[in-house]
Amino acid sequence: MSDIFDGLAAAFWLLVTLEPNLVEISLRSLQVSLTALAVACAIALPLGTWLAVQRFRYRRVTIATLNALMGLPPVVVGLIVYILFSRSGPFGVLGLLFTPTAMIIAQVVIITPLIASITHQAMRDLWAEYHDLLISLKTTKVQRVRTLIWDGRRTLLTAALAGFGRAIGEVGAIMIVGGNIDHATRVLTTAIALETGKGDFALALGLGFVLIALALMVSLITHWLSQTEREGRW
Amino acid sequence: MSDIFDGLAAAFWLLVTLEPNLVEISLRSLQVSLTALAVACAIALPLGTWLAVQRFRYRRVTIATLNALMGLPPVVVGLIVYILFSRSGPFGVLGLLFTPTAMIIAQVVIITPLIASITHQAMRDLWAEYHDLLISLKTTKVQRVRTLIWDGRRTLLTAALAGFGRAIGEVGAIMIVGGNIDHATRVLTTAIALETGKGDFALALGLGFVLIALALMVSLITHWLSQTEREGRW
Amino acid sequence: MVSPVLPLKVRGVSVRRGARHLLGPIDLTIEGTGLTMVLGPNGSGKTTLLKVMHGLERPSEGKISYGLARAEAERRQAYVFQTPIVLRRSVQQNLAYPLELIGRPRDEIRRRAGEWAERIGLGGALSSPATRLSGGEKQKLALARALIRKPELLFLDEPCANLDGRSTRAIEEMLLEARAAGTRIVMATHDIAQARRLATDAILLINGAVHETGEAPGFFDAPVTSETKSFLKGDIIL
Amino acid sequence: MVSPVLPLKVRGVSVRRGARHLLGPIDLTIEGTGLTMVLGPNGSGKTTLLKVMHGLERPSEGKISYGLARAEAERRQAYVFQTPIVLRRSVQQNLAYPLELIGRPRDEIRRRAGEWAERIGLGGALSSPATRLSGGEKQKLALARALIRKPELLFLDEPCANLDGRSTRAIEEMLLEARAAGTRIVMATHDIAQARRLATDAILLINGAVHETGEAPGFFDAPVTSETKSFLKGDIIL
Amino acid sequence: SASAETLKLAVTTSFNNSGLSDILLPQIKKDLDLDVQLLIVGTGQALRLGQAGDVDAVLVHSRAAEEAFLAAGYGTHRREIMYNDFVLIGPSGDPAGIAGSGSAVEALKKIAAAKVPFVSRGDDSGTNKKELSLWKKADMDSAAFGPWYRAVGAGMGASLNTASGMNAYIMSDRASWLKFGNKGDLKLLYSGDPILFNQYAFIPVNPKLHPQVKTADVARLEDWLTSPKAEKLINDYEINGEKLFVFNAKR
Ligand SMILES: Nc1ncnc2c1ncn2[C@@H]1O[C@H](COP(=O)(O)OP(=O)(O)OP(=O)(O)O)[C@@H](O)[C@H]1O
Ligand SMILES: Nc1ncnc2c1ncn2[C@@H]1O[C@H](COP(=O)(O)OP(=O)(O)OP(=O)(O)O)[C@@H](O)[C@H]1O
Ligand SMILES: [Mg+2]
Ligand SMILES: [Mg+2]
Repeated sequence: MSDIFDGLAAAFWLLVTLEPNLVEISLRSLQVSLTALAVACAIALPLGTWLAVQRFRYRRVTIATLNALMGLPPVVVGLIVYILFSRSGPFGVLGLLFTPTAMIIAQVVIITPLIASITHQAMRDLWAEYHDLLISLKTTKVQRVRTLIWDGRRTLLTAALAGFGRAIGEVGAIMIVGGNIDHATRVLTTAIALETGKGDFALALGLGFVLIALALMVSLITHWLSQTEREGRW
Repeated sequence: MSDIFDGLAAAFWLLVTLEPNLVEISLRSLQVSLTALAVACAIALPLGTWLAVQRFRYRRVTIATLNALMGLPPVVVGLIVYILFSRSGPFGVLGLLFTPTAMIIAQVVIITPLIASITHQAMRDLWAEYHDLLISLKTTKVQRVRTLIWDGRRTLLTAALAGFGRAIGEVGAIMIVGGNIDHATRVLTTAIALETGKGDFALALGLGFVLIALALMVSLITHWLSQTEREGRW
Repeated sequence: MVSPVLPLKVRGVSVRRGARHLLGPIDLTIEGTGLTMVLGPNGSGKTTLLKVMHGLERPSEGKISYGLARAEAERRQAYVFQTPIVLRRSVQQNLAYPLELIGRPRDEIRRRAGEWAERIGLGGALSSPATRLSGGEKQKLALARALIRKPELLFLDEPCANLDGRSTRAIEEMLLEARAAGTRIVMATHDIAQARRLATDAILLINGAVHETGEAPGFFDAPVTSETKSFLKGDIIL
Repeated sequence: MVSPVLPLKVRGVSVRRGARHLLGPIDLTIEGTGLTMVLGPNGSGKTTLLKVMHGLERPSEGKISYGLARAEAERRQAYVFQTPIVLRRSVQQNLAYPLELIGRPRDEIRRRAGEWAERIGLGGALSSPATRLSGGEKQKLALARALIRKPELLFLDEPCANLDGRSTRAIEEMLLEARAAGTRIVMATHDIAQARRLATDAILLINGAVHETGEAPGFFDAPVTSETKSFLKGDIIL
Repeated sequence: SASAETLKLAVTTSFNNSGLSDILLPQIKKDLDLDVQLLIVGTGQALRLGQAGDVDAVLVHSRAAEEAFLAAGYGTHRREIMYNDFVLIGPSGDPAGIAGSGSAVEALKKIAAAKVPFVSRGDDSGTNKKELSLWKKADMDSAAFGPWYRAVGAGMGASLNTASGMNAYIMSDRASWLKFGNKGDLKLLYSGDPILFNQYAFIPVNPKLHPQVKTADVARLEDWLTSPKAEKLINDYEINGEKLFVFNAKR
């Protein structure tokens, strides 16, 4: 129990002294997760919206599959990315293994189905509302997707934050493809795993609280920014 | 690259021969994740819906916090649960550490904010639609929440499946609180992590594919069941 | 037989949203029996006034009070919205919902829902999803759902806007019947002929303010202001 | 000056949803200039017919054809829905939207959106969120948004249901103007007086089937069947 | 550090846990201008990384696996660097009474006889293989043990955490134990049998299979690791006053 208070104390001191190592790995965590989020959103928002808009033969199965992919085990994603980018793998020549880029790729794979699934769900109701109008106005597929994403942007916040949360807290995949190399690919979660392995719970918890504080900050800023312009119903 | 095909082959053989060990850990994975899902839904669906329905002073901050908690790092959750349930912890006497129950508790903590956040987002639009009517009919808070959950049940599918996906693919927390003990707390993800550590990538991938197949099965069954009764708009 | 919910008193009520002044200040009393018709051009604040009186919108200033404590008073009211709100359920379940909320027995609910469905011509559509009904059918459903709890004070926001002649007539009969059974009605409409047929007294709103009020025959046949005159002829200038 | 979109031919069209037969079989031709009024009791299939003609709903049987290839023909049409659909944007952006879709220049869009907002009396509400407008304001907005692309074939589903007398008159003027400029109109309404004022020809739907059609003065003044007679008087028996 | 050459070395958790790397790496950086990036993984995974050419060399402690690795041609040669030892940890009350046993095998036999909880890494790591070989020496089949024998399938740190949580016996390398922060009621109960010695070896990855491997830098690193300077640093490294490693590279 006292470990938890030690952890809070550790988090406090890490933050107060702005321990340079902490700053480095926190920034790397943010950089990796935010980049992965941006890439994943660029794929998942249009994809999820398109799935809400388009009827086709195997639509239900496709959606069920996308939903199932939210359960992609990070370790397996890590392994597959590792195998693909390993020296002896097909993309080995790129030399991306054990770099932040590889970590971003793994995270994109992990969070894209999550963001796309939530997006699909959020866009379904809006599409039901807009359906007749957009069909009547002879919009193209791309215009429909664009209109829905734009008008539903505040609803998509949750999708994006879910993706970010999953990315910033994830450890299984980035441990494998990033390698947790000090000063190169170490991020908050891999550092936490390392300290846990050493039995240094106070430090591990301290880093964990820093991570949670970071996630909270991102969430609050996002909510605050998206609230500045206040049209819509609520 | 060949590892991936070996992995597929391994998955195939594991499934064809119904390797008893595989059956055991798969069932345990399902049991732990589905129980965690049930408990988390029992908390998160009413909570998320209530947040959509209720206006109060710190509502926005509460929602932003809930959204941020989707980023709870599993390792940290695992650590905290470990500390609370360890012999010297406050709940040590229960002797729950290294049992499936502890794993369920950790997973509930991890997936509840995710399910609640998605629920809140999904229920916001429905509440906007029902708001005037339910207020006018003088419904109690509980009746509002119940009505929204019931009428929005198909929208909540995504929330539940996201929670399930997160639970079944999670490894960081259950490794710590479950201990990956053979024939006691080993589940698919911890087995995958183990085989990865051993360098047996084919077996690790094989288990991973089995896990994905399981998630797919659950998703398809859920979609199929929820489609049987087809009212609503779509 | 005046309902104890009355009198409904509106005292110095204004509604502002953001920088816009939508309504007021308004002083009004709804009492006795009868049907008060709220008239006015589009955007004049009819819906806002009805919602404020029903307790759905909070006034920025002023006070609403009833003959009973607020909670009890609100329980005895019902409201039919301008755009019908139907639950994503079957017609039967939509009708049953208000009764379920107050815990009526199952077979009573079934019986009354069935009766009302018949009355609005949806007896054959009991198990259809209500969201798929036609515009007019939805409006009739919403009205029946409001009447099923036998409200003592009923707010109607253009309940016949999408109805055909016969349905309109049927609804008007239902309203007269409800009135006879003791329901006090406050209603907004754009159909001046309907207003004449039903109103016992009328209020004309212009730009959020009460422009003229009066007892029914006088208001329609000998309005005081020239604006009221031209509004009733269908060509008010804002 | 007949639009090349015409003639719109409806041939043997039926609509079924699940076990329900909603419409048809229907044979119709919309051609020339003018305004065809679709009449009928609630649930008789007016909305369904309009949507099928516009290509929004697919007929279960039969065919719809235009004077032009379908894609081109659909581009020259517009539709105003019974329940107005407004985008979750400002009034200005709602009006601009159809023009943005076809890539008109920015300042033209701004100018035309401004003009139309003035015409429907929402010139002062350009930047208000459209979802907060009153019922009648939404309906006017939806109509302006449909007219802004100068459609050659226009479907209107009870466009004046929530409008006050003056707005109704203003809208009717706009429709006459559009007609004069070459827009062919097909419209559903429950307001028989309005139907008389506007229609060049009329269709009476009962239970999803065409009961009677005819040129305007004759249809209203000397209907053939007794059902049509009583419908026009407001008391059809289904 | 931007200008320095980098080199990737896969090491096992136990080596990293010892903290020795924090002493050696900065010195290597200074002497060779070489940034050694450590990948801390299980023995099996370390060898897989070498086999795939994703690291330039490996530093592990599992003789049989290392020889198989060499036999398959994945490495050029095996250079022994140093050893430390394994120790037996258990509850401070020592319910099985293993303290003061005559040998490691005898200690394990006592544990088995008492059927007290024992945590095994169960992950095929060097440590795990050593433990299994000891059971074999004691003529016992670890696969047939009852539920007191817990194969947890995890790294050293995680296994220690589990043992601490269950108050169980466990075999650990000395370094990981000394550095471990969550000891709880656990205590070092037995050590010293030479059979428990734990040899670390350095294996460069075969550049014939993986031309991108930085052979020259690997050779410089190997030279440094076997140099008198490294010898002194390794032999002098202590935690809480206890010596951890014995340098034994042949020059
Ligand atoms: N939340 C709001 N914020 C800003 N303006 C609002 C809001 N709600 C309503 N309005 C405006 O207030 C005015 C009155 O609206 P209200 O709905 O009461 O009109 P109404 O008389 O019912 O009109 P109609 O006959 O068209 O239904 C309208 O101009 C509307 O645009
Ligand atoms: N998808 C559907 N499934 C089943 N029934 C439907 C569906 N859509 C419409 N209906 C039914 O078809 C009938 C015709 O509907 P429609 O909306 O065309 O009527 P309408 O003539 O426009 O009526 P109103 O005057 O009330 O607007 C209605 O009874 C309606 O309940
Ligand atoms: Mg209104
Ligand atoms: Mg209709």
